[in-house]
Amino acid sequence: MYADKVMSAAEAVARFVRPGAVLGMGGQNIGRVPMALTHEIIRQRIGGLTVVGCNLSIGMDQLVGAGLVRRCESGSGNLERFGTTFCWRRGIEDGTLEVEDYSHLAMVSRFLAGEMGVPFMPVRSLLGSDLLPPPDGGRPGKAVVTENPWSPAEPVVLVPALQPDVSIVHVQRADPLGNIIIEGFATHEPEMIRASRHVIVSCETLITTDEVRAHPERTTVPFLYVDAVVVQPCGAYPTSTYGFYDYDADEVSAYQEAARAGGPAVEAYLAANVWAHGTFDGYLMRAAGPPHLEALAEAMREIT
Amino acid sequence: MYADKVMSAAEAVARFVRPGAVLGMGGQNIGRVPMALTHEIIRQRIGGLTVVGCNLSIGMDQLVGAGLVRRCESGSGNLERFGTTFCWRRGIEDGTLEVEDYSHLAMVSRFLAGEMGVPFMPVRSLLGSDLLPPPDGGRPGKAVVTENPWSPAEPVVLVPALQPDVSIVHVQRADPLGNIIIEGFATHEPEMIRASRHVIVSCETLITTDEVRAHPERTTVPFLYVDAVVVQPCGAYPTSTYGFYDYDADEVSAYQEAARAGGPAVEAYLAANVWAHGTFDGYLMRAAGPPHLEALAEAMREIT
Amino acid sequence: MPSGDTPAVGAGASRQELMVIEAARRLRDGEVVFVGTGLPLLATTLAQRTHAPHIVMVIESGVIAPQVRPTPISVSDPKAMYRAVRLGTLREVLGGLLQRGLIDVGFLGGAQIDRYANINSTQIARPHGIRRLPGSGGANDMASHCRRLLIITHHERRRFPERCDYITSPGFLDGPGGRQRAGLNPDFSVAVVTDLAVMENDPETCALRVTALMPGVRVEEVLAETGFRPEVAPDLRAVAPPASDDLRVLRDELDPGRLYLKAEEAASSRRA
Amino acid sequence: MPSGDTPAVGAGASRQELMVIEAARRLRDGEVVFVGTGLPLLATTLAQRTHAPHIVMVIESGVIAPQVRPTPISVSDPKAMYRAVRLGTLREVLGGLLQRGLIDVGFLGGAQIDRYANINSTQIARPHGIRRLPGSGGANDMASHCRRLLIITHHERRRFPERCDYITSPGFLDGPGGRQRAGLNPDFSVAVVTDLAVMENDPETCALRVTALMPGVRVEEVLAETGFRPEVAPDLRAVAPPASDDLRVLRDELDPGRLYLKAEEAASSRRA
Repeated sequence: MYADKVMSAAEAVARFVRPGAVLGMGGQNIGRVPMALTHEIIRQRIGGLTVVGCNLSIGMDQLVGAGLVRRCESGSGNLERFGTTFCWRRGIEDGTLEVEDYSHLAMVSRFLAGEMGVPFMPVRSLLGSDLLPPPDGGRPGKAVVTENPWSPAEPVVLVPALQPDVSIVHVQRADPLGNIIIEGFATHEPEMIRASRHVIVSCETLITTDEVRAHPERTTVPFLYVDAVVVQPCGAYPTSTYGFYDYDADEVSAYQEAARAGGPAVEAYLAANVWAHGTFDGYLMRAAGPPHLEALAEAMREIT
Repeated sequence: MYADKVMSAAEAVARFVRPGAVLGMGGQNIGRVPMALTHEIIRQRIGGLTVVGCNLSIGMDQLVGAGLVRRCESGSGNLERFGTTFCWRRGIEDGTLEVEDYSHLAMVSRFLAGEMGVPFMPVRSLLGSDLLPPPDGGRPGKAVVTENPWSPAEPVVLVPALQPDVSIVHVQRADPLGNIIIEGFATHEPEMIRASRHVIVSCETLITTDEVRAHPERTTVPFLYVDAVVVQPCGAYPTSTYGFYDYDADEVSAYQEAARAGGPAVEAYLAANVWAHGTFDGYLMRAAGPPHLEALAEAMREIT
Repeated sequence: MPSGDTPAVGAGASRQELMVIEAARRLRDGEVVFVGTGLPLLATTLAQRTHAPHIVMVIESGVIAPQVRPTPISVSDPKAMYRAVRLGTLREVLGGLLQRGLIDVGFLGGAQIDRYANINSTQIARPHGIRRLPGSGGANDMASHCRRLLIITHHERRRFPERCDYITSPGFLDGPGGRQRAGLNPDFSVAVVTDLAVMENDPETCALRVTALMPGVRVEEVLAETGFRPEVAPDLRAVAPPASDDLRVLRDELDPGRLYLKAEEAASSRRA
Repeated sequence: MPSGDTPAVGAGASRQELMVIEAARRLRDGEVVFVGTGLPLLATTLAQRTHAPHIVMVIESGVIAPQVRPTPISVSDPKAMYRAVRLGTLREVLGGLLQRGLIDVGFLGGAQIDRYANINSTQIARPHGIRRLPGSGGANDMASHCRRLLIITHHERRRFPERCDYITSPGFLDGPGGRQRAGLNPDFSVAVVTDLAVMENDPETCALRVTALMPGVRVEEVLAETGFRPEVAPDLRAVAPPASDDLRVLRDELDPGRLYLKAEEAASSRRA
């Protein structure tokens, strides 16, 4: 428990991400997507994954583009102004990718159930919509409608707990034990992390445990949930990390162009940006480089 | 919503605590019990209350001693090394006080359901114990056993949502809008506050909204839940406020002695410490005084 | 500047600009608004900087009461988080505020909307298989829990089918009583603001009907661009031209790069 | 100093001191321990400062991995929170760690315990009505979700009835299979450390039996002070005398004011 959990992305992914795993994905849209850890999974070509999250964006789409994903469970797949997640869309439309659709509240409620160690969570969303399986049961495991025992005839939806085999998240600060501090918006991560069997965290800055103990109410998640700490500045690039750097619209667009074209274009993008490099730093140097990364950091300083 | 919610304890209690209300009680044991707001309820003699919380201690016991409480729902009633909550115990034993017993997890789960806007929350505690009503239903509203729809024959307990009419809490910092910052341990308060229809917060220090906006991830609960902000240094005395002052063992013991003796002794304690004063500051001067309060602050500085 | 192929309307505003301004007008000062990405973010910020300074914006990613800096392109864009009073979690916002019933208005961007204001953002049936869309996100949660739903989208026939292929987010479902039967809060209303018109649910039939027209737009034009045949309100009115201040704030402060408006104009100009 | 009316045992330790030391010995380095207030807090801190420096203490009020300062008297005492890595909420600890299954040992203080290790901290039946006790607190949650339960209490006949008047926290309920039938995790064991002996559940019968005696204590003395008649383990052993370091840390560092030990001695001296 009190082990030093600092290791390379290569080691962390090799140790904790198994083929066929249910993979919890941190971040949202263009914010704090764990790209360094995603690239490492692609580099090691760990396949048959079920990717789960609330909003799934560029990280998930690159895993799908690399042919490593069998199934997704989420509330949405898209990159907002940058368009949809094209590899994901193509996979669903041509039937090579299974999906299970929920609302964002339903997904975070599934993680909350996993966090709390209960088998399901009640929600009042989904009612009346096609997100709810037909009353005859529909696809098992998705959601069931029950009654409020204290007010019969009041329907309540139960969604099943979700405990990922391993989750990957990128955060601002962590200590060697795995105490993590998320600054700014935290999306679904606190619930997902606590629900997961294993957690790999990459961080912008490694801090000491003394610093953690100095402000214990600022610790977002304590070390008991975390297996590996990967120190990777700019580990969310080209998405943003609140307080550290803004997203890189050009690089996101470059990937989207390849993803929209599909097939060889995606292959070429991943070859040039992932497989060509032994580490994420190689990608950072190729796609951005220090001056550009500094400009993104300056852009963030301007708006925070 | 963006109103200035700063007001006196007298005004806040008069406006938001109604006779017969379900009153959510903040704090735990000898930590951050909202004593200033409790004294104000006693001063205004607002009765017929149902007091709810996880651990209920000296604040609840004084309300019971003042004859203002009809019923309690909690996971425990005690002051640990200072003994039990004697007025509460006496009321239960002589049948003048109704109680509904849960575990602490079951109570915080009830507040979580209230916070999330769902009618119940599943728990795996209570099973097999006498805290669970008999299968024939038992006391309606307490808890029911159901099955995990994804694994029939696996029993799950459902506990009903709890949304207090009004909750009282004492925190370290708040701004005039009602954004609150709890430092140190937070017990059941984040869930209880968000579950409540009205919330009265007393704080050690009033901060500006600019200070809140400067570190938005440190805001424990945003202003949308809060109705009144009462600025009351030492508002938890004689219990402790983490980072500000330690508990006062002598004053807690003085109350416990009266509570143990009961009847006239409690009446005398409340007369001398509550009804004799127009405000909580009067009590602070009588029971403690500046030098002693400073000593308690120094004791806290030593251990934080 | 409005693009050439969309006729300028009152005070030189394009229809797209007036659409944003009209949507902003429907937000009242002090309301708590759950804001989706895109035009809703733009319109709500406009309201906040003009007639509704005390509006409380809530954004799904965990953002409460920000003072949005121009021009965010995502709910996770730090520009949308500027000086928030709380940056928290998705659970706090979707559970503790939205499902808990503390949000006044849900404000959504473009999607497929049918006669009964049901919304599809999941998939469109096509001759050979489906076209997959992004999915619900928080939209199903908004439509399930908000008492008032505001939708901003540009007006195209394919966006307004008789019945959605897939109901991602519930409007009135199959009409009167539909929400009660499903266990949803029946206290619900919908307004759809487009570049051609405003459509609102008829309190009786629950169906969307045309209640206002953009300046210079004829009702036939609206019916031609609407897949279902909406009723037209007897008291059909014209959307008021923008106050000059609205237009200045929108153009100069909020979208100087025309990140949103250019795209919208391009989209609706396909019609021209 | 041990009080006069409780015979000193090995190395001059009182029985109460040795009870705390023996309980501490049962915590292994690196274990995650859910610690109740009172003697459990004292014994766990002793373990942390002696043989188990990497023990992770978790305290109900939201405290994770503190380095406890002598001598806290409450789970909400800041001395129990000193240099924690996280000060959070009751939900995080009771839900996210305990119910979630991430706690190795639950450590409870004195209560009424029956043959099958069921615990009563709610109410005692008396000739004229009941005696109300504090209630569950987190005890029911600990007993429901921990695989290993450690209880420290002093040994009095009234504390060990055949069957609890009220089951606040489940032990083995009515015996073999009881936990499964109730839907509780059957992977469960209990050890009760007292000032006279150690009792542990028999793996077969699930009943508490005497497995060790404090130095100088005869088995008859234990049986006389136990309300039910426990089996005696064939391999009955003697509790080892304290290492001098244990005693020094306990007396000089952890409870110099004898806040706990004096009270315990007073309690058990009633017997003498």
